Amino acid sequence: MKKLINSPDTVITDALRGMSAAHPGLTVDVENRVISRAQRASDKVGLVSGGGSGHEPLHGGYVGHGMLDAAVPGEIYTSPVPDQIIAATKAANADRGVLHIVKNYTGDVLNFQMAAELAEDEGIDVVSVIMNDDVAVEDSTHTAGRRGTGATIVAEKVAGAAAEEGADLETVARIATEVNERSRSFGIALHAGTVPSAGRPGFELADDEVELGVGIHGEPGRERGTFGPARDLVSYALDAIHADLSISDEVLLILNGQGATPLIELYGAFAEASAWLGGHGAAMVRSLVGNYITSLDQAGFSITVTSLTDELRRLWDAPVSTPALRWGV
Amino acid sequence: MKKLINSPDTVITDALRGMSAAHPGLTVDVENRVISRAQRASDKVGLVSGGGSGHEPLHGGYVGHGMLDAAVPGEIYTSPVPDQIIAATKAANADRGVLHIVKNYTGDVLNFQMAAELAEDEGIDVVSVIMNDDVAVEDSTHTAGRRGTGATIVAEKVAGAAAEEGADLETVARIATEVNERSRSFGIALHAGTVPSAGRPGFELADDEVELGVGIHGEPGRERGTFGPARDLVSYALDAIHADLSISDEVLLILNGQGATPLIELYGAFAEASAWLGGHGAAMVRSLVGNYITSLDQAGFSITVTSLTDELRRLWDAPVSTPALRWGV
Amino acid sequence: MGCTCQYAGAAVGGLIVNLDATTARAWIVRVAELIHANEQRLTDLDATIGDGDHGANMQRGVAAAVASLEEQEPEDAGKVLNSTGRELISKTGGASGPLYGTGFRRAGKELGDEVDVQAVARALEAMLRSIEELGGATQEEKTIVDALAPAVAAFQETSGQGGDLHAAASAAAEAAERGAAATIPLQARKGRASYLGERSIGHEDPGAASTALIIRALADVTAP
Amino acid sequence: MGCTCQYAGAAVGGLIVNLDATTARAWIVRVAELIHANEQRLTDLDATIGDGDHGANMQRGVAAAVASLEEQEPEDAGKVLNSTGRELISKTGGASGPLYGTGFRRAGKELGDEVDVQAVARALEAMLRSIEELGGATQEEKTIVDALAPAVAAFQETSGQGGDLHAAASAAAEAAERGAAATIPLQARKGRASYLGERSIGHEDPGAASTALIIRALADVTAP
Ligand SMILES: Nc1ncnc2c1ncn2[C@@H]1O[C@H](COP(=O)(O)OP(=O)(O)O)[C@@H](O)[C@H]1O
Ligand SMILES: Nc1ncnc2c1ncn2[C@@H]1O[C@H](COP(=O)(O)OP(=O)(O)O)[C@@H](O)[C@H]1O
Ligand SMILES: [Mg+2]
Ligand SMILES: [Mg+2]
Ligand SMILES: [Mg+2]
Ligand SMILES: [Mg+2]
Repeated sequence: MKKLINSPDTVITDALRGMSAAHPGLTVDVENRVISRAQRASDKVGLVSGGGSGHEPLHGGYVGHGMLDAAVPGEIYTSPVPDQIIAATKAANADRGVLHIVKNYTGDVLNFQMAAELAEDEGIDVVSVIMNDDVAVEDSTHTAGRRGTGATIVAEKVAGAAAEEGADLETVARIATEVNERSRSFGIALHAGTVPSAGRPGFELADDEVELGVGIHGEPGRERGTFGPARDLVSYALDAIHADLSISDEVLLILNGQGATPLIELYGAFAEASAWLGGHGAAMVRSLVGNYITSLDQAGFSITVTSLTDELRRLWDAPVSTPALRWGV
Repeated sequence: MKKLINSPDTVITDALRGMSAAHPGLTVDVENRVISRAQRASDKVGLVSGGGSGHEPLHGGYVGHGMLDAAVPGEIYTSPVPDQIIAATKAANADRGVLHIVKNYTGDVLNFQMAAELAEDEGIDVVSVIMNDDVAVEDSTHTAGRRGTGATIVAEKVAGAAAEEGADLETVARIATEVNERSRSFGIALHAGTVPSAGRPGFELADDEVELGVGIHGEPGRERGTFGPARDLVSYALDAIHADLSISDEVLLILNGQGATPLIELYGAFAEASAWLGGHGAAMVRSLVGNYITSLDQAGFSITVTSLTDELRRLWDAPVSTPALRWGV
Repeated sequence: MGCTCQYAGAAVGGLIVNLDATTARAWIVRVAELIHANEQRLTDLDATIGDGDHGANMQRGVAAAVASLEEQEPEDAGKVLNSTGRELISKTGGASGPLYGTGFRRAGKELGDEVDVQAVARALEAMLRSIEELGGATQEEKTIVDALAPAVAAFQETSGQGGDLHAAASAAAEAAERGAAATIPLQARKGRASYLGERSIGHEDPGAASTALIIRALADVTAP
Repeated sequence: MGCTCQYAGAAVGGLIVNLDATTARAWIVRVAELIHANEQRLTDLDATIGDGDHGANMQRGVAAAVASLEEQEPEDAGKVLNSTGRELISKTGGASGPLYGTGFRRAGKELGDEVDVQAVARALEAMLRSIEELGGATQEEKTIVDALAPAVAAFQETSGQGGDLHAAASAAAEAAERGAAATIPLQARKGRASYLGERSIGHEDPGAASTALIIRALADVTAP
């Protein structure tokens, strides 16, 4: 394994030192692993998110005006611990309550739940919204439920904008919940990523295989499929999303890279996705193309579709200034 | 080879269709391969750049207010042809002259030169600035000269800002030249990228090898080196830059990914680069971390250092609104 | 009472009859040893049906728990378990951290400053109940519960029939190990492994395996 | 004159003595055939010391040149070469496009509506000079020039000694092929291959190889 790291043990710390050096707009507590705004916001609902590392720019790259107040990175692919989450919650707290945006993985859910209870004990109002947009996994009592993936970015952006406008905790939580309900995602991997401490790819795919419905930690999806042209892979993903979310009217499309897929390929896949949407009567009025929620150096892509309302669209357009998303300011 | 493409023949066209669909602020002539601003600028010097594809977001991602007026993508790793460049020059022309920002590769230089001559014949003033910031290659009569790499982004940004302010062609060209003189770059590859039509990696590196001084087309650099911690690789790159550019005072640092290196690793390398600069008495006052000039799915990084003047720093900070760089608007 | 209790577990003719602070500490230290020795195995099990971090998670958590015990020297077994739980929650991460952490905290709370085998039985039951409550898992869903539930039952049965701490713990450890092995044919319905659906069948659950180590550690440190 | 010239190259007893429009077109068509047949070889040569696109570049360029000739039917050889040059510039890309394109344009300009072997000698010399001027390369820098310069010299020498078009072209083709082979031991000092420094030694230059094909094509279509 050749990786641009000092050692598997220092990957997170080194990256946090880098974020600290690169972004004067952020305060990075390297030791306690909390990334927060250098300019603490006042008189607004605080937004906190976090999860395992390896998905950069998620979540630290989304801390800043119009989006998160603080983020907590866990170990690679491992949920953060309550101590971090409590510290972030305190950093985000401006006495209007704090929203936890949590991706639906047992570890994340439980650790955020512990932290929320402890924060409540300290007098901070906390509401949690659990994101579960990944249609690859059946949402049934037989599983831990659908996983949280790309819609998290949309929830962080849109709920962040609402908070910035002065909405109260209930409203901000309602909006994040609405994003979750109106969004679906699906990912396909071409090559597995390598967790530094493991030192080898998380799974093996033959030369003609892809993992259909892969999770953001390289978890298996629905099935191994046959590799094919971008057009077919994109259609497969959108069909899966469409089966669960009526796509019509105005949508936001995120064509996301998993980390090692070059932008030129993502644009090509985006062209197919946008054509698919056009063919299904949807108007793609907003979009992102690039690496927004990654899986280390995994090759592949994921698609997130959010069916917009006027309110969601307005909040998506609101100014945002973070390392990874910036417009209007 | 598994790539997220329809076929090796359609990679560029598909990506251009995607860019067109993703960015309403751009006009993309897919057939003639010219990316220009949807809102044509008036009464300013026009800026055109281009080169082989495979380096995305360079150059198409830098078209927009405050940066380029038009960009021309060639085939993968192959310079664009004069017809494209002339069309882009016309699209960029607002009767104040047009600057060509050209990376120093024989093919790019010659094709831009042909186009400039033909554009001049049609009454458009063209000045070309040749970027050659890559210290990996000796600048001697024994080679085609130093290659143009990461400093191109800085030149496009800074000269673009000057043009937006109303500077004349001579001034805009002078500023781009100054960026070139004050910038140096060096790249190190961990794994080669794969040109789709070739179907296999451009070169082979053993498990303990890196290519020191690799070019943006996977060209060999100074030597094969031994793989080591990020700290050592970053020092090697900065030492090479430092040997050719006195680094002191205020600098802009770009820690660039070659396409397949995850952001978490780039941040870790950034931490080392920023520490190195601090240790050499330089103040890193501006920076970028991420994929800005890539080599398809090559793993590795490059570092660009620009020694800033007050003017360059002011122009770097000026508003920019392009798919890949955006601030202040 | 505090004082007597604290040393009540000292070996009587080499026999440890109570879970005093010293024995509780020894238990946690032994857990750390067993986790350390089995870190790779837990990681491999998790790599097969999860995300391959269970060994590292547990190692991080128990190392922190031991370090904290060295600093604090809690005065009774309840406080030892409580401290351990807090550290596991703080440092483990993943699903297992809150589950085991909450389990140890609730066990510690239940135990308080009591030390006899009946109190330990109630403490282990509290551990089980809190983990079930927090994780929402029932038996046969291929989780920690599949090792812990039979362990608690065996402990209760043995102690109810007059078995001493070591006898009960040994029966519990064997039951936990059988329970962990019995997860192999199960399909996971909770945690990451559930994403695999039927592909989770045929592999031992890493959390059940670590539970077996935790209970085995109690049997080890109570051995005469 | 235009009319006589246009058909002056028609075979006299099977012999092609002049470079009329038909023969010039045949030349370019033959270049396209040879490039097509050698595309992989050119690509492989370029992959070894360049960026592996020379085959694709040339293929794209000459295909466009042939397509354009089919559409336009230029009336004399000069215009055929000029049109070819323009298409090569427009469509080839890379270093080779402007170099060959400019070379053919200047050759066409030099040729005008002349057709005899002396005029062709001057046209080939103009091609060489313009490529040298644009690329700034001299001989032994491992480029197109290393095949083209000896080819032009051989053509001039043979035609100066009274050789006809085919004899001169054949001598030129052999010289070009020798010149291309002679690039093997050279270190590149121009173009991408120069980045390799000493590592460029031991491999044939792709541009010199394609030059040899271009001149060989002329010999082929003038063969009796
Ligand atoms: N809901 C649950 N209830 C009980 N145990 C669970 C539950 N979810 C997961 N587990 C246990 O956690 C183990 C995985 O722990 P670990 O790998 O540390 O966390 P993560 O799954 O977050 O990576 C599983 O093997 C399983 O035994
Ligand atoms: N300055 C130059 N003068 C003459 N020929 C050159 C020069 N630079 C490059 N070449 C020729 O061009 C060939 C490479 O062409 P090609 O692969 O099509 O373009 P690129 O190098 O831009 O990829 C080289 O093999 C060499 O013969
Ligand atoms: Mg985990
Ligand atoms: Mg090329
Ligand atoms: Mg795990
Ligand atoms: Mg080439």
